Amino acid sequence: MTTSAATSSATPRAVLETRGVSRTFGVVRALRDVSLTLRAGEVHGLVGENGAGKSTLIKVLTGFHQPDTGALTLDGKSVTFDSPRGAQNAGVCAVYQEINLIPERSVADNIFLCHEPKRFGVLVDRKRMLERAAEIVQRYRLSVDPAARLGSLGLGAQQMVSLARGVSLGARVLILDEPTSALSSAEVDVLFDVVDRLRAEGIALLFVSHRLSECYRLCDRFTVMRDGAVVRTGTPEELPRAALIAAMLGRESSGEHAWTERSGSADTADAAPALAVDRLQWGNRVRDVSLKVARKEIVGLAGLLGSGRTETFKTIFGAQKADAGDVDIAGRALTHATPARSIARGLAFLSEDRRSEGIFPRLSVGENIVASLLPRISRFGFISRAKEAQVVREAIERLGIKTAGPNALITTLSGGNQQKALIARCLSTQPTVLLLDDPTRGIDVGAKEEVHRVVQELARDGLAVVVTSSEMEELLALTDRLVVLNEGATQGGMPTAGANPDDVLAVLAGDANDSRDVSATRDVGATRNPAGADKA
Amino acid sequence: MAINLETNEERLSPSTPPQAPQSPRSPQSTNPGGGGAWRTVLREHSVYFALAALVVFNLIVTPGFSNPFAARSLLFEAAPIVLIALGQNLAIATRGIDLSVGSVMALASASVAVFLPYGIGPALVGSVAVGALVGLWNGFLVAVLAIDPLISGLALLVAARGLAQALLGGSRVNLPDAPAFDLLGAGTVGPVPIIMLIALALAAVVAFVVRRTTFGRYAILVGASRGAAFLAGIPVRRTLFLVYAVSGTLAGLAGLFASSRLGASDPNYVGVNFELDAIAASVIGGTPLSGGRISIVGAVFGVLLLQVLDASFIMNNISFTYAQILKAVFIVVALYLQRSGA
Amino acid sequence: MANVTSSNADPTAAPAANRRAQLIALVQSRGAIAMLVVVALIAGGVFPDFLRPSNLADIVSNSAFLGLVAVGQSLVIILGGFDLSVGSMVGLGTVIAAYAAPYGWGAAMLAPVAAGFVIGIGNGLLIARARMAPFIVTLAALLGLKGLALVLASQDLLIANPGFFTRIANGSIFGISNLIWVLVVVYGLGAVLLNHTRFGAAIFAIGGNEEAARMLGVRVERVKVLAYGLSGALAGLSGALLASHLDSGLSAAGTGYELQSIAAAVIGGVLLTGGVGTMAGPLAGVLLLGVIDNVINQVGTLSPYYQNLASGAFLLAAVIVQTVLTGRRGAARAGGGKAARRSAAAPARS
Amino acid sequence: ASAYAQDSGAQKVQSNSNETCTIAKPGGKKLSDMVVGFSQSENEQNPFRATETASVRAAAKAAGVKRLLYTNANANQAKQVADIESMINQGAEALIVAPNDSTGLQPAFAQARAKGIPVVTIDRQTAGTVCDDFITFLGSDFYKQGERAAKALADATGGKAVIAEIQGGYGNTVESQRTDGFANGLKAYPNMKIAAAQTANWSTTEAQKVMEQILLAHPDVNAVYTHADTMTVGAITALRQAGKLKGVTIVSIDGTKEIVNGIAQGTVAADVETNPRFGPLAFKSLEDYLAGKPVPQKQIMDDALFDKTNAKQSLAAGKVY
Ligand SMILES: Nc1ncnc2c1ncn2[C@@H]1O[C@H](COP(=O)(O)OP(=O)(O)OP(=O)(O)O)[C@@H](O)[C@H]1O
Ligand SMILES: Nc1ncnc2c1ncn2[C@@H]1O[C@H](COP(=O)(O)OP(=O)(O)OP(=O)(O)O)[C@@H](O)[C@H]1O
Ligand SMILES: [Mg+2]
Ligand SMILES: [Mg+2]
Repeated sequence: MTTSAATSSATPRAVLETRGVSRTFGVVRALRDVSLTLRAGEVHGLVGENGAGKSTLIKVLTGFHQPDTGALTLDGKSVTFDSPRGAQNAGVCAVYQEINLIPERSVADNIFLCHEPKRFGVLVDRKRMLERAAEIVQRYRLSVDPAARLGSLGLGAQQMVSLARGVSLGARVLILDEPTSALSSAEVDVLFDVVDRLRAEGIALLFVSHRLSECYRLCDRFTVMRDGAVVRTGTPEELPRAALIAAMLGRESSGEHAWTERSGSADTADAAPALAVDRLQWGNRVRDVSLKVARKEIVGLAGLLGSGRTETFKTIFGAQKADAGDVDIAGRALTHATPARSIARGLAFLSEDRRSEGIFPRLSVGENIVASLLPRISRFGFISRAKEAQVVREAIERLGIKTAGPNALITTLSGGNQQKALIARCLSTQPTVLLLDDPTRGIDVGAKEEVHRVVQELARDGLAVVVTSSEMEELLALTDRLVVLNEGATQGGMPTAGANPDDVLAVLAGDANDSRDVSATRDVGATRNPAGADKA
Repeated sequence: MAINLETNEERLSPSTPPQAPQSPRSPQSTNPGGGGAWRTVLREHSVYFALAALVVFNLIVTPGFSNPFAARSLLFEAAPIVLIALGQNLAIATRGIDLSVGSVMALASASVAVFLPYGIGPALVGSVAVGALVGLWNGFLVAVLAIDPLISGLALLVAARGLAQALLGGSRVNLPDAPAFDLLGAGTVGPVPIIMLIALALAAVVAFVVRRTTFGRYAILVGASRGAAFLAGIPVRRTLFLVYAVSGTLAGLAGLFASSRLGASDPNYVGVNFELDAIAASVIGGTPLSGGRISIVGAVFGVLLLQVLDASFIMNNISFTYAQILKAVFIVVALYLQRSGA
Repeated sequence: MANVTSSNADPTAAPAANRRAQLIALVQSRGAIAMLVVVALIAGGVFPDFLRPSNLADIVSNSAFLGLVAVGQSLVIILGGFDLSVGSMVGLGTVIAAYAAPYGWGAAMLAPVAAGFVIGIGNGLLIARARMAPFIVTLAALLGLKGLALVLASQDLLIANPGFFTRIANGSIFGISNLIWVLVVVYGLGAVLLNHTRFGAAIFAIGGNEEAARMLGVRVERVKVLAYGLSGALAGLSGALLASHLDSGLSAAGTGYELQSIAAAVIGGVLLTGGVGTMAGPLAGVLLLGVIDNVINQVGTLSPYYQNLASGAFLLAAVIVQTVLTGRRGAARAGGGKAARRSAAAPARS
Repeated sequence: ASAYAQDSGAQKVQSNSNETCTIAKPGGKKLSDMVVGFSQSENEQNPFRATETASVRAAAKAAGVKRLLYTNANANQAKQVADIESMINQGAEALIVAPNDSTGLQPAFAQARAKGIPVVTIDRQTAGTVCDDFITFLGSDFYKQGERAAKALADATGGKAVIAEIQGGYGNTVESQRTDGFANGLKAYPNMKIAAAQTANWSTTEAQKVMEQILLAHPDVNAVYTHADTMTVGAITALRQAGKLKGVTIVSIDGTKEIVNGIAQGTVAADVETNPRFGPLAFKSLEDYLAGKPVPQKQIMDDALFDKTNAKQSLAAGKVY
């Protein structure tokens, strides 16, 4: 693993600094007196709980928000960025937490938006743009077609495009806000490779992640934020894992990897499994999926980026109409599935795309939580206020959602708390089968623990759970067994007890080698041997 | 898979960044300072203040405005617009729009004459039913065929008026003297027209439906995020279908009211440009065009505001040309004040 | 739109899905043109006079006024907005041209364009800076500009010294009406602007995702203001040409153009949700509307009420065909059905 | 010339201009082998327009033309130009045009002239060179109508009144001439004052609302002048609802059945006729022209004034429409 080899001796030059930055939104003090220094050739890790103010700080650095007080200096000179454009022109670029690209435009268009190569001074040189995009895409081993519509790519691929853009802009300061949250481990390796190279080129990097192992793998220095303020800074040596977590949470924690081991108490003896999927097909993305989940069992759906996990969930759930195959819930066939019918039959689904398929912006936390439950808390179409309030209150309590109250707008919550509200929505219908697509995406250590606790409790209470995660370790710790998905087809499974990530990758790699998909092979190759992949 | 749907669809409305909601419900959005608080109140209730100010202005300046008949006459004009504003509000809450309402009024008005030979009862019921039919068709286009409501409404706006005119050969047909038409057209309780009472009662029903029923909540959820609503198991299509059907039905009723008031079926002039008034009233009343929120009381007051505005121009004998400019300026300023300071 | 396959793409990757996606994209962008050809051929079969070159030329040249407006309207719709003020702006444009005509043809041409640009900028500022809804801002402008036109010209204004100005719209070069030349040039420039300039890329970006565009460094406000300015200027130009064509300033001219231009854009495959569109599509849409009017005239006996009914029905039919063919239907269910399949069918990774 | 079905409501010409137009070389073409085009300007929502079109259609049949083409510009000037061009493309050899506006038909006239197509303009005057652009104009004098309305109102009120004027749609010559003519007519009567003048866009519905609100602001109004019968209908409804129908004197323009009926019943004082039956005279003018006879450049109609002296007879004789 690459670490801060060249940087420990002399302190490198400071590039971008903030001094005493504060920012409030109404009564929320998102940032208080934050000072931060980004140095050339250094990866600076920014960690903190959900809602600690990381994304807000980044938006201040890139000119999206103006600080209420405090100042920015770039190369020792005081600067103000009045827009992301201004920051971009000064060489400060960001890959934002929520992917912010244009789905209807091509990959190349997205990479070169606002700095397109030109012809005759005014016209965009499309040919050169595509060529250069192809170059960049190849250099960073992104397996995407530069002419493809961005929206046709998976979230992970879009994240990589976002990164490619930052690089192509020739940024001197590159900010990555949870860039890995949508990536599979193979993709993460490619990303880290890129980051290492950029560091070597003397670029100042800011890295935000809730995956502490990644932070330790990559960062030269940490800043820990809590409640909008900087509480600690230091090198990885000065801040070992336990200290870091304590600083983040403001208390001791059981530790990031203290996943409770599963006891393996699945009701496999049951006559009918809680969920049985047989040879499910949908277009060319879900080609042949079969799986069985018993009550009290937690099954992980493992696969590389774009292997069809999301599509599998959506097809089971009836959000898209299956072309072939059967879904049985507790032995009874689920026909003509639609989300409403599936929910009525005891399914619940959490989308990975919180922003466009999860939250109802403009509505309150409470209204968000009860959205799926309305038929059950109403009589003759009239909603019972009392029941609604009770459900919301219990949900907020049970999941520990940090909100000013049930009537606060969902958009004022931090990402992690929004996610918890959505999990609460899934649970509100008292499902028997839970389909969770990357439920811990972008949520902090503490919240993750809580989500795990909740999921495991639910399983203990008799639910069947199918879950994906872009973090292999998490998946192994959380689940009883894995079902491996490759190119839209299930390829058997493996129990998780005692397994480690490399075992899973081996399974994936083996399968991938059989198929003709070169990219999958290459990705896995990259995981195991970055150096070798470089030559490929 | 489209990401960032929410910003993508901010288009109909002020493009507030999603992270900076300016909702009355958000405790964060109220300014902590005491000075800002009353300004926020003023902004959020601007339609009431504006109406009050305009009424006071008219009472002082405009001859004849204090005459109780002035209020009566205003309310007669406003009643049909209140009805179509109700439907419009529902459509807007789902992040849609219903441009067909004015023409549907005309079609309903023509239907009164068409059904008259079968009796007064059939004429009353028939006209509203025709409105409902157009609404159902619009709902079908929007919900099942997924045509953009702006376009389906536009096509119906043109076609429904054509049909109305074709039904009566383009001419206006006088209605016979019948107690039912007299009651609707001239009946009052105190100074308040019966049709206004009916419109207000329906407004109360719609407000209740929006607040307390699943259908109302569905409409708002569908408007707030179509994608999330679908995955949350909300019957998106049924909701959209119903919303436009309700809007059409209310427009049919509005057409009946207008005909009774005129004492005639008039396919040419009933409801002309009323859709625009209804939309403007909704927006002024606090229902943003970007959906996910609704304010029925605000819309009713928005309608009254625009009516009083029109009346103050006519009663002060301000030439139509200048009146139009002033009305435009008024709308822009009213909405600007609602936005700024946030 | 350029759909260049790069060297990176694997030609063997999911060819069937690819073809389907391309087909859909084709229908989206070229469907209106195909529809135009089909309708024209049918009309030609039924009404022998329809296909006369002089008739076709008249249809095109008479479509120029709406056509210019539709260019601006399309830009604004792709950007994610509307411009309801264009119809009134055309009327005001004719009036301004009539006032300016005594100062020469240059003034008569330029003054309406400049006025339209300034008014469009005003709309743009209210929409982009003050963040007001485009629908309401331009609706108010529709009322206000109509009032202004009436104040300036409560009667029809006959252009005092016709001369060269009135020959601009009524003359021809190489036997082709000047109006057709203008139409072709403006659409050509519009296509270049949209597809081959940064401004065009920014318009697509803002319409696709405004927030993202801002974060990616697009000067959202400036682009929006400019786009509305362009829309106003094109409406002004349309008004100037109309004044030249009709020899007069008519405050009522252009009434209804706002909705017709939106209809033309939508028939031409511009998505009302923004971010998607071409220039050729709206042009075909405008011509289609012109053809419909002409066909109704050819029928000759249709009463005007049925004309309304017919054009409403036609608009609907065109949009339904578009929707069904492109499989956009699933969009109502967002995240499910055909819409998702459409994205899945896009070129696979190689 | 009596080949056309005559009815008692047929137009009578009051004054012919002395100047005439004559065809350069009569080609001996007959109406019976010609395609004739009729360009109507506005929607037939108004009885005036409907009667006008019906009259042209009937006269075309009577003249035995090969085919009558018909277009309607829906009040859109640019569309009227396109309409006329499309009729020329369909082989129209003679045109009857009801101009939408007082200007703006130049390009259409130019095309007709280039093809040697004679054009008859009816009801509204429009700019153009007589004999080149069109051979004749048939119609009423709107300014004079306004003056006659003023006089009729003065006669009915004894020269003393507070008047509400309900105007037609703005931006239209008919409206402005009826406004100006009325104002000029009132000059002779110092005690007649216009208290309010508002547009109702030719609409019954709007007229009702406008009248209602004028009455509130000006309770002293005791006379009403409206530019068209369609709007008079709305004004009457408003007056009736306000209980003021008895005390208010109404003068209108057009001569529709409904309003002349009102005169007979005593609700309306007078109605200045605008006769829309242009068909027979228009075809006669074409016929004469083609035959090489001189056609007067202007043929102004002898509009009747309906009042209580002649209302019943006119109704019985079917003079009104
Ligand atoms: N536009 C806004 N309006 C109101 N509150 C806001 C806004 N933006 C952020 N906040 C609040 O500021 C705080 C900091 O949020 P921020 O998004 O910076 O957290 P974060 O550290 O990035 O969290 P996460 O790890 O969940 O992404 C949160 O309480 C959030 O609710
Ligand atoms: N190779 C690809 N070609 C086309 N679309 C793809 C491809 N990979 C991913 N996608 C799109 O990405 C979205 C999510 O992909 P999918 O469900 O296949 O992957 P996943 O295993 O859930 O990956 P992720 O970690 O991104 O969620 C889908 O909408 C899918 O259409
Ligand atoms: Mg964040
Ligand atoms: Mg996924």
